Amino acid sequence: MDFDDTPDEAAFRAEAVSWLEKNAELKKPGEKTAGGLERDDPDTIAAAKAWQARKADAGWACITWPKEYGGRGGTSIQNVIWGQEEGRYAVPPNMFMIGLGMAGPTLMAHATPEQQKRWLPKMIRGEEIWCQLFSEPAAGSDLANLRTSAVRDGDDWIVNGQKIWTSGAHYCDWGIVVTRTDPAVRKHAGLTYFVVDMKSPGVACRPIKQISGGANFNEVFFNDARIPDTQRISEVGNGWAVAITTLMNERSSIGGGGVGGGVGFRDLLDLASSVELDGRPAIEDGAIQEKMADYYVRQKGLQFTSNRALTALSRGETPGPGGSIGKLVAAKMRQEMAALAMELQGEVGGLLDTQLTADEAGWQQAYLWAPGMRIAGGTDEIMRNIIAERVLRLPPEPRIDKEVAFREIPTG
Amino acid sequence: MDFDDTPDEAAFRAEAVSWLEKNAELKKPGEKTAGGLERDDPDTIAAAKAWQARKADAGWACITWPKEYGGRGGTSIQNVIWGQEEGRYAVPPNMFMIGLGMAGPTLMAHATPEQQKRWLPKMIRGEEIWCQLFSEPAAGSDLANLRTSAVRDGDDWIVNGQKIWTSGAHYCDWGIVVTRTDPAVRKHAGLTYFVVDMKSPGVACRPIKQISGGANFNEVFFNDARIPDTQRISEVGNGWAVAITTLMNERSSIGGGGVGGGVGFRDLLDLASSVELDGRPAIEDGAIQEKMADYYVRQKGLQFTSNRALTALSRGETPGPGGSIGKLVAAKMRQEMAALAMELQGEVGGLLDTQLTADEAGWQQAYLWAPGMRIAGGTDEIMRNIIAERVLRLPPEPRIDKEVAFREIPTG
Amino acid sequence: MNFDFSEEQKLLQKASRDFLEANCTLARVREIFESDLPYDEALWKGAAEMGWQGAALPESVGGAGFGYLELALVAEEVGRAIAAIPFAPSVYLATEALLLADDAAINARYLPGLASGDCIGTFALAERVGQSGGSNVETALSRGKLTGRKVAVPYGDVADIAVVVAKQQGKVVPVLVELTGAGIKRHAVESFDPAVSQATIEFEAAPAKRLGKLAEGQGLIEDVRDRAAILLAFEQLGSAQRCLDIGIEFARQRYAFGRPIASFQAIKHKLADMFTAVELARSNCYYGAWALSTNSEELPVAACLARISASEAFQFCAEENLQIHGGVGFTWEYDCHLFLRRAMLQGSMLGTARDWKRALIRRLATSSVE
Amino acid sequence: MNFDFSEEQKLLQKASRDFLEANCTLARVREIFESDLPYDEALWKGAAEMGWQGAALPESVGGAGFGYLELALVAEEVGRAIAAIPFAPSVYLATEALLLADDAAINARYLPGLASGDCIGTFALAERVGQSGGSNVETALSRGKLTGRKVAVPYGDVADIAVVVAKQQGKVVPVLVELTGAGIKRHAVESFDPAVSQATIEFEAAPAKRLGKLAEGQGLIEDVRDRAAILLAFEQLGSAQRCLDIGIEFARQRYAFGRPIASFQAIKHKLADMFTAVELARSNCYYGAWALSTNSEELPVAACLARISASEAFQFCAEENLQIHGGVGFTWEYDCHLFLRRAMLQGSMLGTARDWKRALIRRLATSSVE
Repeated sequence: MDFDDTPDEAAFRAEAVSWLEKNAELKKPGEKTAGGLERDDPDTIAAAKAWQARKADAGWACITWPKEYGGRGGTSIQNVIWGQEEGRYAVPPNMFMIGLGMAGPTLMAHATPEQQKRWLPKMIRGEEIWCQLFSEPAAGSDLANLRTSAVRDGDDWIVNGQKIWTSGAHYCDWGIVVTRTDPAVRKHAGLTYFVVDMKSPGVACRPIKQISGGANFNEVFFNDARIPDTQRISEVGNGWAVAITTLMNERSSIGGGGVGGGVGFRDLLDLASSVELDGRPAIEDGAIQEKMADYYVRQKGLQFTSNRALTALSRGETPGPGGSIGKLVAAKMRQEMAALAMELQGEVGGLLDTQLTADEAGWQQAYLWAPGMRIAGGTDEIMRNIIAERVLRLPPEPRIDKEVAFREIPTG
Repeated sequence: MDFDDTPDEAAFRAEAVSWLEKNAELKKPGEKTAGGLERDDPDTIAAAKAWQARKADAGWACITWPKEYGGRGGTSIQNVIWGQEEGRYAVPPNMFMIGLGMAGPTLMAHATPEQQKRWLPKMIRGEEIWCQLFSEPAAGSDLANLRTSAVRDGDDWIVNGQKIWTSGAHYCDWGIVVTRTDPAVRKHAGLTYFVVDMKSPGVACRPIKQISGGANFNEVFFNDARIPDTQRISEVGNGWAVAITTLMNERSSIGGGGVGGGVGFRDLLDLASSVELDGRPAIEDGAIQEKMADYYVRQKGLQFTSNRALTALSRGETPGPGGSIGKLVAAKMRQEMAALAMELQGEVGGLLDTQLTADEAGWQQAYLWAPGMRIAGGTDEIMRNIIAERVLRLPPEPRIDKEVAFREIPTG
Repeated sequence: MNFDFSEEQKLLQKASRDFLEANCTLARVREIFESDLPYDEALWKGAAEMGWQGAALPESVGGAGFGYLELALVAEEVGRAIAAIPFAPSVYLATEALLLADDAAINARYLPGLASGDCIGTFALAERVGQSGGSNVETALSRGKLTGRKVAVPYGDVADIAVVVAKQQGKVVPVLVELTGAGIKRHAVESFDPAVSQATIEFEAAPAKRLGKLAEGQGLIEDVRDRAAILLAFEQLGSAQRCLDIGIEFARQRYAFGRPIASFQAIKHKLADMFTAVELARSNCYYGAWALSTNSEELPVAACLARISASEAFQFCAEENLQIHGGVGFTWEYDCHLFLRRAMLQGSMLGTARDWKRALIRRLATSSVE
Repeated sequence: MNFDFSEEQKLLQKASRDFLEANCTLARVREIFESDLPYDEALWKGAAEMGWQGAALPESVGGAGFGYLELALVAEEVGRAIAAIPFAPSVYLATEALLLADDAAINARYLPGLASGDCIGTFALAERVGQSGGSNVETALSRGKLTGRKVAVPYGDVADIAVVVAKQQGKVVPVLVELTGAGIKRHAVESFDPAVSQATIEFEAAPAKRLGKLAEGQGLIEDVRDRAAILLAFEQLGSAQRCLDIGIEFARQRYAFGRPIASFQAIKHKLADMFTAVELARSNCYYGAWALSTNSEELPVAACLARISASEAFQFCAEENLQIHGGVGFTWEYDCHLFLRRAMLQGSMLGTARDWKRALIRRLATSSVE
């Protein structure tokens, strides 16, 4: 038991570092890579595309993709190692995750050779950026409860409806979209999966302002938008199976630096050491010590859980079930930590002013982001369902929406 | 807004005190009334019966019962006041609660005049003691899922099955029992309600040992026991409606002193003041202060919630929904307080020895009772369901056991 | 036993709610929230016409001559509406401070304005990040001049007068300052809840007057904070109840998997827990109102109970109401965050729940309350 | 990355589990629990034949010559079985204390017996109600004689030797005593978990020998406690996992309202939370095992992480497993309380989770661990 690379992993890491050293600059101390959610100006996008092309030329663009599709044919652990090393360099944000991580694997599994040829090479080189169009306002946790309709019209499909929580919709070229093509059959049977040109007529984006004040996501409206049948990925009515392929590839990332506030455990420790509670540094107080210890125990527990998963990857095994607890634990902890940090600031905790607050209001920002973390990618409640049903194999609840026609399902 | 009696209440209280002064001795400081669960030797039972008869002769035996049934025809708040005052006197434990509080009101509502005449007078005078036979091992939270069968045989019913959690079964004279008389109809439709003679052949009691070591409850086995049809209270198949009457009258009491340990908030405060944590009295530690404050806030919150309910009674109104939170909050708090008290004792917390531990192992005993409190009278989970569905009027879950024949319901 | 409000008091509460439902919808709160306006001036004037600012003041100074029980119920409704008005700093804090200090000349001069709402008062406590009061006070009163800096002063940008916690001859005392006078610089700062404006105020030899006697200053401040804590707890209680009500309504109407999400135990048990927190807070708040209205010696303990349970109930209900809403709850457009922000802001005022818990234990040690 | 046990280690764990499933059913634990027997002597001997007591000891003293990773996995299985044997006090505490003190003569004399199980060791820390150690130690060593009283000594009624925390010349030091020698009175006392016997031991000028150097005693004791905490955490982890497994099994088989109670969110989310607690504890325990096996400078921090999360996971899982069982869980006849009692007993040993949290924060201040 150790934390070290195997000889193979060490060799791969050395190769990666060797290339990175020649092609990028190390970050300065404290410098962070902006998440794709945070910077989307044209210059950043151009820089991101250039960096992706450079990686592609050298074979680093998609480590785990098979060689036949332009990937490196590498292992999952190599992909992790690459990410660790690239993360040490000052490189542009990665705006290609949805394409490379979700759309690409789906197309490899389900698209025709012609479709693959059209989209995959440009996806790998970053020439075209992809987004995902699954969520809808009325669906929420009930993902398959989607209403965006697609109706056949000659060689095209006419699409109407609304999607939500699409990141990057305004600068993306292509989107993967699940639509309802038959409301008369049961919920999961009437769906069809397409690729849509985000610049085509009838597709409109509107940013969604979050409670934190920023607008990192979009609503996407389809108003008689046309999708050629040549862009259909699934059989008609078989879209759910294809969507599952996409979702299986979804990373439980809430987006790099996009967790708000950019503050962490050590910042909280510093804050607790610098403010007073009942005449002593707060960190000397038993209640604060216990809270801080709770956070540290959970944080390290998650880190080592992740190490266990990496070990499975390293051994060529499927990671155990521990991974599913990460977001559930981290999101609530983040909310608690931010609330404690605000509390430690006394009345000043109730300000958003960056001059007067600790850490430039980083904790206040973190507190406003935390509710999103508890919801995005599966609410706390859904995550517990997933752990219970998929990991612990507990029986599901009775379902009243599975065997009836979609349009007969109660909607309130 | 005040905590005082109204003039009417004050007059009633004075009358009660006046009688009590003449008929009983005040408790000595620190003396507690044993719960019926705790003492059931013949002498205690005889004393309890004598005291009940004396109260009955003077009109204090059942304050809220109508006069026509031998009650005082008093109000609920008078009943509370009587309880407060009687509680100050050294009187025998009350073993008649199930009769007077549950069986009696049910008989008044559903029994024939002949049945009432047979049972109610002796119930009031304490000449006969009653128990309740509803719970079954396989039923648990799903109370109506009961299997004890009653089959008609001439003028009798032959009963087979097992009941559980019956307090006092071994010294009781009569029991109220719900049986299944028709498993071919739906769950709630095949039940019939009887009064059973606890001394009749085929009725056997066995004490249940709890995790705390004591045995305050019984299992009751019916083995071809016969109940005359004259002791049937409900129409055949209408037992659930009658059972509901009984349950509506159930007090959410886990039985007087039977909560184990006999220790409370002030004892915990004393303990925290007497032991050290990191070189100072534990009570000076922030974490302990916060915990103690949490308990006090909850305890006082429950007390004032109860005061609000009493106010409603005093005004002749139905108490609001707040009462339903009492057991849910108190049981979990009791578990937490006991665990903290054990923790404060360090290694000694892991002993049950009454000499070495604090409060004569009272907290260890309390910790072993607490799980029972979280379960008896409705588990934490059932209490939340009740609050959600009955108080907040939230919609129920889909039920798969309501409309099918009882014998078709899956049982695993 | 008469541990509840009277019919008359409940009618007053009903009238207050009706008034706020007509004049202070969440859409109206959002207007203030999203604008540069420091508070809802029209509502403040309307409240004055209802007699709220002077609810507990005698008619001799223009008050409505009700009492604290009535004021508590108004506070609950103000909280229910999360009204964007300087009710807490002006009525619970500044007015109470003057009443307790009981200086006839000062009261004659300021109470009528406070009662009518023409004068807005506030309370200036914090000077920096961290716990406020005691050794953390540097603002000093010397020869009738106040010098120092206060931060996070609620509605400090629009208030006319402030009760400032300052030091004089090494003692902590409350000091009355006219904020429109000389030696005052103030500017609004970004508030966690933009519906509650907050300001930094710098005093440079600003004319000021100590309230009460020198030796009694600390006690006076503590009394003011205790009394205000109870009234603020009623605001928090009203807000918490509203979060619960909104959460229930949403969970009933929102469907997933073919049924209302309120029918899932994960949601219904969460709502049951929210209800439990609100009910415990309500009961403790009532105790606070009783203690306030009777000036009971139990008031210091009652203030802790009300404040702790109401602060925690509001934060919990605000967080979980948003959680029940799911994705839409995270959007600016929905109102969940208005409550979340108010909960955290009010939780930070006058000491956090954590501070009140420690105070409670200290007070229990010397109290006869069982 | 190789943050897991090896195939060989997992085979050893499997063999340990098989052995315990054959020799230490819950029915067998209950026999000890309900009898006056202080421990399961047959199991103790069987364990010795498996080489467990000497798992981490060199073959030169009769050990199995494995290492701490192997011992940790055995501990997990012992915990899973809630075996009624003095494994923790003898192996994690007494043996570790001797190893750390590294006195050749003492080790030659006692380690073979400890390795073979012929000698049972224990660790005597507490003297009274409250936190143990430091200023609360009155038992004194003077001129090779030990005087004082220790309480709540695990298996103190049957142990052959004890490492006793005592004072010598004002310093806290570990002292080795033969419990069968002169000047010793001991008697069993009622234990919260009757499967783990506990005793009061009185020393009246009992012959004793200090372990290690005078000045290093406190550090030695702390090192022993850290190392034992990690191994004890593995026991707790195994027990917590067992509670989870039993809870799942019961919830799947028990039906209410026509369906398994495991299909209700109230139960399934509870089980998910139990699983989460166990997984976090498992990961932190693995870190502890790594630190122990490499004698890392991170060990003091790792001990805190393992101990805190395993203590809390076990207590939580024991309480909620019983809750899932409902009424039957409250009966003596069901096994839920065996785990509940063990959880509280083990949680009280070597300092509570609360104590370890404070230690963690102190240690982080001077640690380089990120």
